[in-house]
Amino acid sequence: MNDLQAPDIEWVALSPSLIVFGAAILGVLIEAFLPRKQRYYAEVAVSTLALAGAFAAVVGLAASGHGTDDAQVAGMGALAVDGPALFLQGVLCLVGLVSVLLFAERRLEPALHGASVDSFAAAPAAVPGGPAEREAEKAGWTTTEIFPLLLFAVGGMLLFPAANDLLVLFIALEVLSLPLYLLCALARRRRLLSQEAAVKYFLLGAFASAFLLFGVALLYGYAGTVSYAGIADVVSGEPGAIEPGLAGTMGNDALLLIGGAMLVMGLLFKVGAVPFHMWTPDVYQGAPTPVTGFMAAATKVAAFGALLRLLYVVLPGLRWDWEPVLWGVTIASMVGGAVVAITQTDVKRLLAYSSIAHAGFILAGVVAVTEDGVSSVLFYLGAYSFVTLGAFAVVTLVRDSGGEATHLSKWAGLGRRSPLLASVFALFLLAFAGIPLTSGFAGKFAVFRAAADSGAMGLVVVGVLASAIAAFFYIRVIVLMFFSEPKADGPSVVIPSPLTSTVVGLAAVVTIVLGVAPQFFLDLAGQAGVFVH
Amino acid sequence: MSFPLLTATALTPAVGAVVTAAVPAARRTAAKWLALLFSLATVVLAAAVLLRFDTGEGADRFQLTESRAWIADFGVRYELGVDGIGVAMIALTALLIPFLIGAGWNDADPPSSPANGQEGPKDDEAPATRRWRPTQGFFALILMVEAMVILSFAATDIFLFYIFFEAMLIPMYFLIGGFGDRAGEQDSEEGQARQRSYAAVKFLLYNLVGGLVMLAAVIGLYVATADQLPEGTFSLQAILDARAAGELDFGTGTERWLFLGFFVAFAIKAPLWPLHTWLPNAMGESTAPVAVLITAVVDKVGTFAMLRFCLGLFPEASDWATPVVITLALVSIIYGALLALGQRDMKRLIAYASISHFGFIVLGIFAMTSQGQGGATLYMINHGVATAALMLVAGFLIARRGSRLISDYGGVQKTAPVLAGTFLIGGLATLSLPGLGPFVSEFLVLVGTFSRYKAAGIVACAGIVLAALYVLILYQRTMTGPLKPGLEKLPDLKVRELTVVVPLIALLIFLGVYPKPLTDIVDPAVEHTLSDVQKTDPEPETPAVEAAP
Amino acid sequence: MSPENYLYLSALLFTLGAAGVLLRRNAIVVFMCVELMLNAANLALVTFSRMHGNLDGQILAFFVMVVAAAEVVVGLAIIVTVYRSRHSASVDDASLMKL
Amino acid sequence: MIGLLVGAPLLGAAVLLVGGRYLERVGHWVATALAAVSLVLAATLFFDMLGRDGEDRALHQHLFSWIPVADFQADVAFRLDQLSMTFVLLITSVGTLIHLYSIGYMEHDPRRRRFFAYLNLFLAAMLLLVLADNYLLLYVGWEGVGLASFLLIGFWQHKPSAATAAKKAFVVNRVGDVGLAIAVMLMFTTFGSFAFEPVLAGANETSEGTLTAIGLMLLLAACGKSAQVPLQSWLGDAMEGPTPVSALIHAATMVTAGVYLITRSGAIFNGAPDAQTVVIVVGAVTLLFGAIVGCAKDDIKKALAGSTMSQIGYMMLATGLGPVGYVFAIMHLVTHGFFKAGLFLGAGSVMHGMNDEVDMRRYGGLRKYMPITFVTFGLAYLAIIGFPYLSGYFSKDEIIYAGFSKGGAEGWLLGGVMLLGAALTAYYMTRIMLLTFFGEKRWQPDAQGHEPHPHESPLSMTIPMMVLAVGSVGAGFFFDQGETFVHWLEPVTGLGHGDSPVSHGMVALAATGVMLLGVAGAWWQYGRRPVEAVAPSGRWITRAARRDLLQDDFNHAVLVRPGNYLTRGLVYLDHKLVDGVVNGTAASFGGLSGRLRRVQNGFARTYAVSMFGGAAVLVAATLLMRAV
Repeated sequence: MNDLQAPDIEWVALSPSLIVFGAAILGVLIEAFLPRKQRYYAEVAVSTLALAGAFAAVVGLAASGHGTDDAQVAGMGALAVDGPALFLQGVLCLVGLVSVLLFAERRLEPALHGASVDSFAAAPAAVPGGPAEREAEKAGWTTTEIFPLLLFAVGGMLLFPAANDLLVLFIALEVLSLPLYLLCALARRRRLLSQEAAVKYFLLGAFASAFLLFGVALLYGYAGTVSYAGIADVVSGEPGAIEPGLAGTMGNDALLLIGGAMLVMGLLFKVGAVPFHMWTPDVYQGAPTPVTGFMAAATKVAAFGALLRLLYVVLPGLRWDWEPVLWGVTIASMVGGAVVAITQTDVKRLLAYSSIAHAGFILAGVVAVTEDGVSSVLFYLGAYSFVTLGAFAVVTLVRDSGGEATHLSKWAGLGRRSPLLASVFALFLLAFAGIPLTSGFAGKFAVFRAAADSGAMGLVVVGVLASAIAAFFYIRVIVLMFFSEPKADGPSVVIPSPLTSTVVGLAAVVTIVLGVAPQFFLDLAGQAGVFVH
Repeated sequence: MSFPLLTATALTPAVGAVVTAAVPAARRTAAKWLALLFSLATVVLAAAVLLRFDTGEGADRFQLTESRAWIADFGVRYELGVDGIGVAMIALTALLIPFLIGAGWNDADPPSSPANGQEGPKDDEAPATRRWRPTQGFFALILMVEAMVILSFAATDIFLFYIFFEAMLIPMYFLIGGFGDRAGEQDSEEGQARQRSYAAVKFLLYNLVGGLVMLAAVIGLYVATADQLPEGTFSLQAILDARAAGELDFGTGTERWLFLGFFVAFAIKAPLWPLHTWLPNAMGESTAPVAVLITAVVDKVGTFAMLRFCLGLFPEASDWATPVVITLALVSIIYGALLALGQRDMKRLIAYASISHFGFIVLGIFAMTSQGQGGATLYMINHGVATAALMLVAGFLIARRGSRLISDYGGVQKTAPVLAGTFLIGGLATLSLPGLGPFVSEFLVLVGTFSRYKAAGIVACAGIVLAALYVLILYQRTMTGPLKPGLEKLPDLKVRELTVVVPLIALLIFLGVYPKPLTDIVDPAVEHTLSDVQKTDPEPETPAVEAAP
Repeated sequence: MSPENYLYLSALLFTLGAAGVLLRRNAIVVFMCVELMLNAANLALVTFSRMHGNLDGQILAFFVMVVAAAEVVVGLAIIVTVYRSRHSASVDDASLMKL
Repeated sequence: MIGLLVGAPLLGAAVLLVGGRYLERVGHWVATALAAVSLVLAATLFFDMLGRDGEDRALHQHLFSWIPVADFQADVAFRLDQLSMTFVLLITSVGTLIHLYSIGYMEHDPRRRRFFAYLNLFLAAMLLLVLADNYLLLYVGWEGVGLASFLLIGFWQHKPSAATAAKKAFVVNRVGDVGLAIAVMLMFTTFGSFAFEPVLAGANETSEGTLTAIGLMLLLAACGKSAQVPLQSWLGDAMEGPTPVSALIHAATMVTAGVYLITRSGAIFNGAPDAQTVVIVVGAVTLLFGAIVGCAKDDIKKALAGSTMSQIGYMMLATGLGPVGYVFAIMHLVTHGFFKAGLFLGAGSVMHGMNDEVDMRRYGGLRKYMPITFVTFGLAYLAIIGFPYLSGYFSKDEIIYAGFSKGGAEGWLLGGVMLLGAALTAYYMTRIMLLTFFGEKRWQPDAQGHEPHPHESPLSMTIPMMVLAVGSVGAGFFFDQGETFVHWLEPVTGLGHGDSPVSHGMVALAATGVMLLGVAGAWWQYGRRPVEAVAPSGRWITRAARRDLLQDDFNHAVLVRPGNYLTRGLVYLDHKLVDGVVNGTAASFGGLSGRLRRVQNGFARTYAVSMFGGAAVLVAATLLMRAV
């Protein structure tokens, strides 16, 4: 009966996620104890500081070389603190930070009963249009819980790409998903859609994570351990050599393959790759736009991080097994997303499909199992997330009596009404389309080059054609905004508070800078290209 | 490092674009003058480039070179440099823009403004569109295009070239889609807007597809170089040297694929049959200056790039593709001319004529003789000026009558003799009459082609006759005969218009009578290109005894 | 009796759950089916843990239960709200967003 | 010096065109003065040339290097030898006279300034053509005169017929020009140069095939410019232009450029008998063609145009004969220049007096009203029909003689043809004479009811006519004296002596005989009895001849109509096929998108199915990968 020794945990190395989770809990406490009036400010302050702090921590870690030379595995092998992890965590912190600004925006909605309100339901639990809701609105309640939820989600996302064993992978997945499910249901306008989105997202998400979990189980069954390193050893090496005792029960390739496939499927779902993409359009459309922006940007980053680690650390030995499959998924996503997007009529759905296509492009970088591949994906994710945030931020600004005017036909002639905003949005669209001098192009080039370098020229060609198709619908929106006469009853662009303006401005700047002078960030991503084992 | 002249030349219009765009809505005229000012400044700088360029024996191939690190990770450097061809093209670009600005002086005024009495959003509903500043936008975009075109002429780094080759589509696209000449066959504003945006989208998609195909090839090129050289590079000079040193050899298959990737992009831009259909729409729907910008400046990047990149990078593949390319070029020549004959719309007619002329240019390039390629280069210049003259005058005419249909005109020379005269000269230049610039280049192209491919040369000659036909028919139907109703009050050219057209005509005559300065600049570059593709001019059958003068 | 059988059972349960998700309309039931799949996974984990003779699997199982609980909270919350506003828990009714 | 020759009229053209309104008053005088200047220059150069003896009379002037690209070296350089001197004199003298004439003729035309500008432009181009030292520069002049003739034919642009004629002339000429262009290219590829000296010197070292090719191409060019079959169709319509233009360009100078070209390229043709044969055939055919057309036309100018074609046919034929014929071709060219110009000016003067009536059947008995015109016209008439000891007599008989001297059957054939031509010439010229100046007056009030009042033209018009009349009378005699002309040209063209089966005298006799026959025939038909004012329908041959022997119908049926169909077809294809493919692709993607879209049917369970299926595929595929 030996006393169990306390696990030794590198608090510093884990500081980013710890800070965020701490702040999240603090946020919950605030909800519990502070009077309504002060919650908003308190929450905003806490989340901003937390995310900023987390970012600082990430930078600190990276500066102290954790990203490159002394990358390590922390928390008893549970979490990796290495280049990719830190890079993505940095991106995620920034995305979270920016999203906080979007969440906190309170000037878009017309003031209710003298109280300025945000784009989240006053009483999410209440029946839409019911007495309870009216009560809540009269009382000027607002759902400040969104901030802790956001923080929890970010926390989960910070863990996701760092997860170094299957347990943490699964936990992180759930921690990031559950808050998102809730956030989806909180729209102030069009609540039915919002709730529907939540239901769909939740059920399908749960379904997917069940698959992932079963995959975890099978892998565990295969390797007898849940740590990536352990599994990798078994995959690459001769099981008996590692643990003679378990030689009998280990190394059953069927388990490995099936388990691996299910695991990958769970991640592809989060990424939104064909054929696991179908939730994306509906959820993107139904969720409150700030949340959509956050999801679209952050979830992709986190999920791709996890996928990269899984494929590069655990399954490189199986490359020849999963590569063809991923090729299929990649092509399906690029082409499918682009083609279906052509006929979309709703901005948010359009962006959803475009995100599917982009998932495909990023996958093209993933399948190139090279260091270049990793860094190109990292860069792409960084670039893409900001363009996405910016785009959705713009969407929140174009409103008419019924709230956001997301139907494309209403965007006709926007370029005449407010050239500046339209130009910025056009910039984002061009970035999506991968026009040179925008971040989108740099990313696309990096990814495709990595793919070509690893001999996947075919993928590049398909990708190029797909982006040609994709270009078509981005252009369509631009045509609509600039070349068609503005409608008399068209939507108007509300002048937002500095919060949203900052977001849009920032996104635009990042888009340009990453397009014109990406070298610095490419270096960053380049240094961050190595996974710790 | 000396003063970065090329960068300055390209940057001036870019800055001009920003400044012009920033001018408040009310200050339309100020914006115009600013744009003109900047374009003139660019002309000065381009002239400086021309002067600084050394055509002497043993001068470097690429001069005024600049080289800065840019995106090391992609193996991309900010490398500029010009050979004779580049200099000539930059000069042409810089020179044309002020005329285009002058010609388009009022084209982009918002419909409500008195400049042109079209109906449109009135001032009472202005709040909705208060910040809409078409004029500023128009000139800013033109300058932006100029900047990018100049950069793509000066870029000696393939990736850098690609960037601007691709990026210039965007401002072009807005120019085409945003500003029509309000004279479409549809009488309704909406109908025209629809046609315009159709043309714009067509233009963009065509060129984007080409560009993306090229992107694949560019990536492929990088990979190929990365395989064989210490690290992958996009530097034209580096690749040329490497191949000269025998360190680099793509291998037949790869080289051909890469060549195709590049060539398709350029053939779409050029445009070469059967990838031409975007041009008539684009030129037909856009205002005359923009149409000129497309055909005289932007499209030249395509042919220029064939000359510099296709031949420079992939000599064997170029040689391999020559028969096909020449066939396509011939088809373009004849086909374009025949379709020009069949047009009812003035600007579309000129567009098809341009297609025919681009056929000549490509023909000259792939004839692989000094005359052919020198001629092709001259052709780019001359065609630029000639089309400018013809199209701009046509634009003035259209602006007066508000219709592009040839059938709406007739007997114009009675009311507007000067307009008719300039139009005729533009036309004669287009049919390359001796004494005007285009003749020199066209004949050189023909000789160059003929001396290697007799049959091709003879077929191309058919283009000469057809050119005479479509130009003269156009002139006869519009300018001569009894006066058509609605033209009685047609005013003759105004001073502004004259100041635009006359210098162009003077230039045409000068280029026709004394092209030597130009050929002196171009020749060395052509010789370099020929040595890239390891070709020499065919020897004459029986070299004549040089008779004493 | 060999532990493999438990694996077969868990596979069976998983499939049942999946089938349920695909076939049943009522959101609650669908959700229960998901839970069933999770538990199938648990069973597999425990079985493997037994086979391998280490505890990782069992620990994982515990975590899964916790997560499942959390999921229930969130899930029911959402489903109930939807039920309130639509007076129906059918998944198919929630199909306003399509195409 | 030589440069100035071209420069003076060019300057005039430029000044008049640019100067605009301010020159309306003096414009025509400026132009005429400048034409005169170049005449004076030409004269001085001429006498300077006479000062030197035969061989080193040729002058060269290198102005500047024009298009230097590698081996392709085109210079702007002039060459003034006896041949070009002859032309220069002809052009400048006739040109100046016609400038003078036009002052009166165009007096009332509002756009007179521009007319004179174009005339000057023409002079410049024509002089450039004959002075050029290489074929490319010649080509410039070649197309330059084409442009000038285009502008002048279409001078009365408001008349659609004029505009059409102008366009037709230019386009048909373009076809010929292509020939010249190809010839130049061939020269470049063969000799590596296209300057006269190297090419002509190198000719005898080159294969006959090449020479034949070059020769035929040059002939094509000549046919275009000189309105020879098959490219003759434009000349008749060209008469839409003001009459001085017809006189200068379409009678005296430009149309003879073809003859100049072939004579200049003698060395090439000498080496290519086949080409020569073709030249002869073309000449012979055109000779008859023009004559027949000339017999049937009632439009005085068109009749004369036909005659021009026919006369140039003579010259062509002569050049085809090689050294034997060159000299006489040129000689006939010069004499023809005088009398044909005279005839046209006369016709112009007649029209001037008759409210621009051109139908000879509306003339009649004009000798009483415009005596000077009658006399000058008459002299020119006698000259052209080859009345003994007038210029036509010498030049034409020499050609006929040369034809006979081809020897053998061919010789007889050619001689016969040319004699027949001579008879026809006499016939149609007499016809014109009779219809115009003899018989009763047949004119009626025109549509506006203006009764024409025939009157003699002003001095500015009659003086040139008189001068030309003198030329037409005296030139031949002067040239023939001691074979002045032959010796003058010999150094350039060379001279050959064929052995003719018939003697000079016999030829002269025969020629005179057939001439009288022709005159008699014409008198028989038009002199004895009054002529009806409206043409009788006539026999099929007449009708065909009136329609220029159906040449236009032919061109229309064979070239124009199919061309139109082709263009229309292509326009359709371009839209439907080439463009259709593109739009089709776009559309198909749209359709595909629409179909795929339906999968997204909003039912969560469908999504689940797709996920499940995806997972299944994923697993299956991975296993499969391992299996294979």
